[in-house]
Amino acid sequence: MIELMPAEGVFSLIWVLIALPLLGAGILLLGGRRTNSWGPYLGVFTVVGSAVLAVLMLLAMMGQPAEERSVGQTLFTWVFAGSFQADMAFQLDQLSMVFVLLITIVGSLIHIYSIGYMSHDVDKRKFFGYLNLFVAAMLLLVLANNYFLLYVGWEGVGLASYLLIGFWQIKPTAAAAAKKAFIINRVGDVGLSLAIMVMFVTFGSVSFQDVFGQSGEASEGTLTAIGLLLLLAACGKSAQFPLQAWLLDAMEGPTPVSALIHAATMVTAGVYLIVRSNAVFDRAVWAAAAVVLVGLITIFMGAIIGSAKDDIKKSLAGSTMSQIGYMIFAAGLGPIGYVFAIFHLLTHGVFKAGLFLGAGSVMHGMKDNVNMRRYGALRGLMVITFVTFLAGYLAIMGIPPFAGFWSKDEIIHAAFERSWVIGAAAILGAGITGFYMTRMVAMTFFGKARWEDDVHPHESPAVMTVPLVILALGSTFLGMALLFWGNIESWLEPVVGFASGPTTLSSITLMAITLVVVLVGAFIGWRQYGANPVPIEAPRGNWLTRAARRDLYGDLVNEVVIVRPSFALARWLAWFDSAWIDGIVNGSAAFVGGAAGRIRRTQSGFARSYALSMLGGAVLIVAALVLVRLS
Amino acid sequence: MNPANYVVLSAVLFSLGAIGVLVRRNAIIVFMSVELMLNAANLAFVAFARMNGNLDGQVAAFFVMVVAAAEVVVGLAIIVTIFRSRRSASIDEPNLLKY
Amino acid sequence: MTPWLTILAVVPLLGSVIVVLLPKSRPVLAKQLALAISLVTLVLTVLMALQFNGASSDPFQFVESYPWIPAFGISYSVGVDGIGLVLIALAATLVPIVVIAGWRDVDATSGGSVKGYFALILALESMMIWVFAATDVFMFYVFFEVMLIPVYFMIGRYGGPQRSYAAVKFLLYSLLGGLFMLAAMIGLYVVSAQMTGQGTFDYLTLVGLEMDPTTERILFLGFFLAFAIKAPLWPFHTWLPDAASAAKPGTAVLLIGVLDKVGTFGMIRYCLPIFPAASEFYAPVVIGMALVGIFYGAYVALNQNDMKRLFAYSSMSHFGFIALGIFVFTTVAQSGSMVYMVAHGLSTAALFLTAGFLMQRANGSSLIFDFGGVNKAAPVLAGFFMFAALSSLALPGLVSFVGEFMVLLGTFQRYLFVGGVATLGIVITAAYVLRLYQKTMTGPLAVKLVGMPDLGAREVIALMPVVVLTLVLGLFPAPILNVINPAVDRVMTTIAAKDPGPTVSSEGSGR
Amino acid sequence: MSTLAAVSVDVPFTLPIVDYNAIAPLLILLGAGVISVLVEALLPRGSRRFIQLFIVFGALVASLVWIFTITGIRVVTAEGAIAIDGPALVMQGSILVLAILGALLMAERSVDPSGDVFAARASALPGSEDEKQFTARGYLQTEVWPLFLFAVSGMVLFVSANDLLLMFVSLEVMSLPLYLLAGMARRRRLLSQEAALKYFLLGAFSSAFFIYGVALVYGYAASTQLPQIASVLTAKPGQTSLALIGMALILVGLLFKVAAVPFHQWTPDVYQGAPTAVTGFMAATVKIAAFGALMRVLYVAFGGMRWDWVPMMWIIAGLTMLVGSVIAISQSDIKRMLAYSSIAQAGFILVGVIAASPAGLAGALFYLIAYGFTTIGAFAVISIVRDESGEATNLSKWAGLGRKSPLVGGVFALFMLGLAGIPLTSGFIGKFSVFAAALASGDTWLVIVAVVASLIAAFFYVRVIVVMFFTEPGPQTASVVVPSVFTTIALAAGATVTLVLGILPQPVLELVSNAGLFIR
Repeated sequence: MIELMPAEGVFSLIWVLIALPLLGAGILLLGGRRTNSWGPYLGVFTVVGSAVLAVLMLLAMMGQPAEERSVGQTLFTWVFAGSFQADMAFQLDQLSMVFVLLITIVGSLIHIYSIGYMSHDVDKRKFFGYLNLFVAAMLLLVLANNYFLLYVGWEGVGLASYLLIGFWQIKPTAAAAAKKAFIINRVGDVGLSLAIMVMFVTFGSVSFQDVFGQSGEASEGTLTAIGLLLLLAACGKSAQFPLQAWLLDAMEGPTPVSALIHAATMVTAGVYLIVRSNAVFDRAVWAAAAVVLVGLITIFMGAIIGSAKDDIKKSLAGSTMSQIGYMIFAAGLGPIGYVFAIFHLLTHGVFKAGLFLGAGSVMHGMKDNVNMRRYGALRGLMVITFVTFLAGYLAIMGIPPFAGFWSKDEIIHAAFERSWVIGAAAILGAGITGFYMTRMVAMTFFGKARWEDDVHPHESPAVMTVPLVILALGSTFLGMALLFWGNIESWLEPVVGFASGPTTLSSITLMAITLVVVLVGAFIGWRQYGANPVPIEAPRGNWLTRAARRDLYGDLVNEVVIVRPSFALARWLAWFDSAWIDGIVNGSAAFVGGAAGRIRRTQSGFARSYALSMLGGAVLIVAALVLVRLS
Repeated sequence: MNPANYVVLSAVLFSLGAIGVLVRRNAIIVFMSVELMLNAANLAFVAFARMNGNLDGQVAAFFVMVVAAAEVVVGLAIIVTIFRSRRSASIDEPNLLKY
Repeated sequence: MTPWLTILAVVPLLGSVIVVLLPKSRPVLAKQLALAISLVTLVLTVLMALQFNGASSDPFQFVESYPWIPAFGISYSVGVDGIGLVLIALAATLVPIVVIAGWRDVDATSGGSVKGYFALILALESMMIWVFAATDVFMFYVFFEVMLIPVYFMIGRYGGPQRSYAAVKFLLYSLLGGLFMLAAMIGLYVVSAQMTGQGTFDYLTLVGLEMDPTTERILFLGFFLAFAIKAPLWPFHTWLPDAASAAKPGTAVLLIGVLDKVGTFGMIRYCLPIFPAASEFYAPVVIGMALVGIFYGAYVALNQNDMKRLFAYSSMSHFGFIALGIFVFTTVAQSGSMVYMVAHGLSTAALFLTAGFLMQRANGSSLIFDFGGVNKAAPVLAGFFMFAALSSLALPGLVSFVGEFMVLLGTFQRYLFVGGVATLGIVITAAYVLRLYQKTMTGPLAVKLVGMPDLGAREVIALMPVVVLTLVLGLFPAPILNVINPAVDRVMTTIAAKDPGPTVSSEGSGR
Repeated sequence: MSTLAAVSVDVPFTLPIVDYNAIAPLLILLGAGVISVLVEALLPRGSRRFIQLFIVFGALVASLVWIFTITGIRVVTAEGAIAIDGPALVMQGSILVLAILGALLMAERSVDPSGDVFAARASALPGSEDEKQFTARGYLQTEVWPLFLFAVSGMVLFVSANDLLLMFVSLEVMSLPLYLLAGMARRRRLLSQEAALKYFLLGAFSSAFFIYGVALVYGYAASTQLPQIASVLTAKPGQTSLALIGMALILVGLLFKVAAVPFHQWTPDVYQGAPTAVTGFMAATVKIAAFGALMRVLYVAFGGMRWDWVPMMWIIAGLTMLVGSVIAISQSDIKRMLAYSSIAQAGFILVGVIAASPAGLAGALFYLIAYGFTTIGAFAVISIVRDESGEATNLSKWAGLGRKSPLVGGVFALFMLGLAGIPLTSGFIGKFSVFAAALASGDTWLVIVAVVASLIAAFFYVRVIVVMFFTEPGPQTASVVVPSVFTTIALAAGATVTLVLGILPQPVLELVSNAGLFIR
């Protein structure tokens, strides 16, 4: 276990990383309409500020020897009662550093891009407020030094995404999607809460230091429980099976921006959680296995869905699911996997950002039409978009030397380390990726123009294309940069304990196999959508396509298994409440009333009947007395 | 003759009076039944005075008579007003107050 | 040694008298006066709280005691520990807010005199302060019961169409509990007379009493029933939806936000310390009731189409959490319950007041179907509504989360299963809260709401303090915890309960 | 014959020793009663009212003052016929105070446009020509005052009667005038007369039971003096069946007066029919007197047989509380409702009586005092809530009254809360003390019944508040007439006591507990 260094120098500003965007969010959300004019710039400024700060910290950290790179900063004791204590305290180590950079830099790009994209929206200040809130929460998530504080960031991210997805609340679909996302995430949160509780009951503390420090003493059963619960949480945030259903609807968000913010950053929270908790998973074999399984399932679900959607954003969302699946999958593989999970996360963050912004740029030109069957032949009209999109395309397919290649290849390699079955599965997933990405590119940029009548495609303004270019460069070079120059394994090694196992297959062979499979996939895609004309009306398609168009019935299952029964129960309980529980209350009152009505009849008004009751009373009294005497 | 019999007799009278109150309609007769009950008490007092061998019972009888007389005065006054206003002495007639 | 608590309680009382005596023709003056007085009370409360010594070892502070009815060993004695202090502060905070928010709630058209309403609020405030400050069981009971009367009038005279039904139901249901508590309290008095020779109602003396188990259990039931009805716990809750939906928003805030807390307060202040054995004996039952209540309330809320009824059921669910925290006998859970009480008071205030403002703009309707798309017409209102919703679904970072999570944690600490099940409640809570928000605030604007005004300055001013407190206390709850924890520790020692330790470090101990 | 002679010979006649100081209050009242009869007989009509009022209030105040001078006295005097002890003095005092308030109500003149609250000529036919004549001439009848004085003196004697025979006499002295007073209402003559008739017949019926019971007890104990009876009971505990039955019949007579189920049915009719002023006076004072006698008989004479009568009394008390409360719910006439409420209250007081302990006695006394003031105040309010047809006793006419005239409404609400036993009113302390006594004596179940009954009772008390405050005033809503100083004083006194005894009951509690027990 690494000791945390006291936060000195630039590190004493860790809290500022979070405070800046938080402040921005506060001003923008409370400021109201009057901030509409300058609000966006403030929003950008705060995030960029954090980014700059993060870079400074990175430099400072690189200046330190490897074992002294973990910094801790405690502001105050947050919650305390009995033996429970949770601090408002941060931990900045190599892992969180990576995430901080990803979040702040990608975040900054998204902000800048949004200036142009949201320029016409009346509530843009609010949008930037939400973005800032999102960044702040995300940073808190990755900087917290205990699970309890992490929970705040975790849920804060959920809130921000809820707000962003539902940004155009006027659209009922958007509002519904937002609600869905939040509630499904809540299910994940149950996992996180319970995990925290088990940790407290087991270790008497919820801080990373104590939990990981004592993890050796806990029984494997306990650790497995914690692991599975954390996995549940991760499934919620990272849209992994079985909690994947919200992500596709989340693309209802106002913009590819919100789509992106989920794809590139939020969904990575789950990966972070698992990698961060490596100490737990290392000793909880079954939990780790479950992680792998979930990852695999999601890889295919995402890929299949991505292959069937005509909505470019949803197709990308499917691909996101699938890619996150790779990361989770990798994280489940244990020490060898953690690093590549993060690695792939970074590369994916960048090239997926490029793809989404590209898609956004396309939509911008197509009057916000998202149906790829009405695109086509755009390569000439949107050169920058096309080129940058192509970079992302190659990256995600894992074509060397683009970014995705390095990370995905390592993952597949690690998978084979574990067993050839999952390795093969991983490769197959890569193949499908090739298929649907080719399909997307072909339908969008090649073939004949299938535009709607009043659509006149045009390249987007600079404020949108510049980030595209930057991201495209990233998609191209980031992989090599991180691997060779950034040397990511050794960078993360102190945190996740990387151990390069013996290689069963030479990585060259493996590389070749993967490449072949991907190209096959790509070829199939091209033959179907590039070489042949794309019908404007989607053909019925085979059963798999139809299922995929309906998100593989994820919603249907939720609907039938959870939602409908819940509402039925709610209705029944409401009836039960009024008919029985309240019925008994009112009933007893009514009973007394009725009794009153009957008994008062005895008051007949005839003096003689009164006399009779008196006499009867007298007799009864005598009788009673005699009885008592006898008894 | 055993004075206890007088006690029994008084009890019978008392019961008769009570029953009279219950069965008769005419206010006057009802009232007379009450008087009968009071006199039953008198008889009992006297008989007990005899049995206990002290005079208190006899004195009591006088008290009861006086009280009875007073009751008659008040009672008749009330009954008469009722009779005059309702042209009947039935105690079932005045039946406005009930329930 | 200033008699802080007496002053605190008497100021609003005198205030209400003065307000009543004002001429009927001067409603505005009455409002202003009421506001001023409630603010003065708030200031005094703050001053007192600042002098409260969290570290001190004696059970109560600011203690006063004078003989009241020596014939029955009754004395006027007040004093606060952390719990009482926090709840008094809550009451003192909410009253001015309610006054501001209710500024236009009552006018000549809505029937009933304006000054009357505000006088009742002030009278209620002083009674609430006394009830939380009383350290004499009889005195507590007196105010526990008398509090009903102002609320009875506030509901029955100023409420909605169902008001008299609701008011009578509320009063009688509470009296039912109150009367059984009266019997139990007298029983306690008799027992104390038999054991100490001199019957007394002095709290600390009664806490020390060692009664035989049977009596203890019977008496416990008497007290608990009253508190369970007041809180309200399932299945004694049905008066709450009616009362809440009939009452004015302000009334509902005071009723649910503060008044009902007397129930849970009574449980931790009276049931546990005075009847420790009985509490332990009945704990499973209470926990069962609480658990049922959490889900029952949430599910029924999921099916409510009347906002106020929905809030009532959600409160019932929250009270389930609070009671759960009290009766699992762990420090974390009990502190959590106390925090939760404050949090719930604030979130209730936020919910009911925003809902009230909303209803004013839809001529009084509280039916969810009458709304929609408010966010478009009145973003500020929608924003506050969203915040209120979040604080009632216990979003991390808000004080309600601190309370809820501590309760769950403490519960889990002692009963894994119960804690685990209760945690599922947070999902349903999110479901009904967000459903409410979605149906009322999002989508296209409802036709009859076109041109509805957004929140005015007064309304924002009324809501702001609640928002700020919810946020600040959520990120920095130390001010509450510092005063509550010692009190809770004292309760735990009184009932001789020990927290289960961590399993790794201390094997064997704990579960 | 011979035996009688044997008894009667050579018993020297000795003057009985009478402690005139101790019974002076009683004598003052009786004397005043006689004088006021003479006034009726001799003085011209015009001057009577003033003089009568002077005599009445003079006498009441005088004997009250006298009682204050002899608070220390504990004697049995008049050959053991009269016992002046703590409880007796307390009850006499409170009876007198309440009688003053009652007299104030009866003396009220300005609420009814056509004179005071009594019939100009009780003898005149309702609706007849000469009744109109009398009314038109503005005749006021003043015969009520001698009757009133005798009734009061009867009560004052009743609570201190230590001899069953004297108790019977005082019972009649108390009752007979009340029978007449009940029949003298100015409005609704028929109801009033009916009330008088029922009250009289049933009252006579009950006193017949009473006296026959006395006879039987005399047969057993050879004496009618309570202490004697007690000592005989202890002397020969066997074959007490005679005493047992005698006690039963005596209880019938007394329970009739306290309006306990099943001897309660006269109450609603009489309370409703009688003039409101009289009802208030009667409700407050007769309760005290009757309970005083009841407790004295049970404790002094039959205290040794406690375990014979307690179970029976449990049943009666329970029935009284429940029946009274339940029926009251369904009442629409407010006077009648209060009548049933008084039945229920009698049940609560019985709870204290059954405790048969010093605490129980004290509790019952306190309850009686509290109840008396509250009730008389309530009836005072009823007497000033009127419409053109006289008093508006139908609840429907009270709709929105509290908004029409908040002060009176508020005061009446206070009385209702007091009767319901809400804390900070006298009624609560009363309930508290009797329940405490009962629990101390182990009557747990009785207390639980009492609790349920109080809840039911609370319903109709608060319902009145609902009607007054929570409903809008309508065209048929009655209006509050401004009374003269008389009623105002009574009202104020009732309200004040109801509140003060609720907030600072200590002095009165001390009073009743220091009063100690009945002396034997």
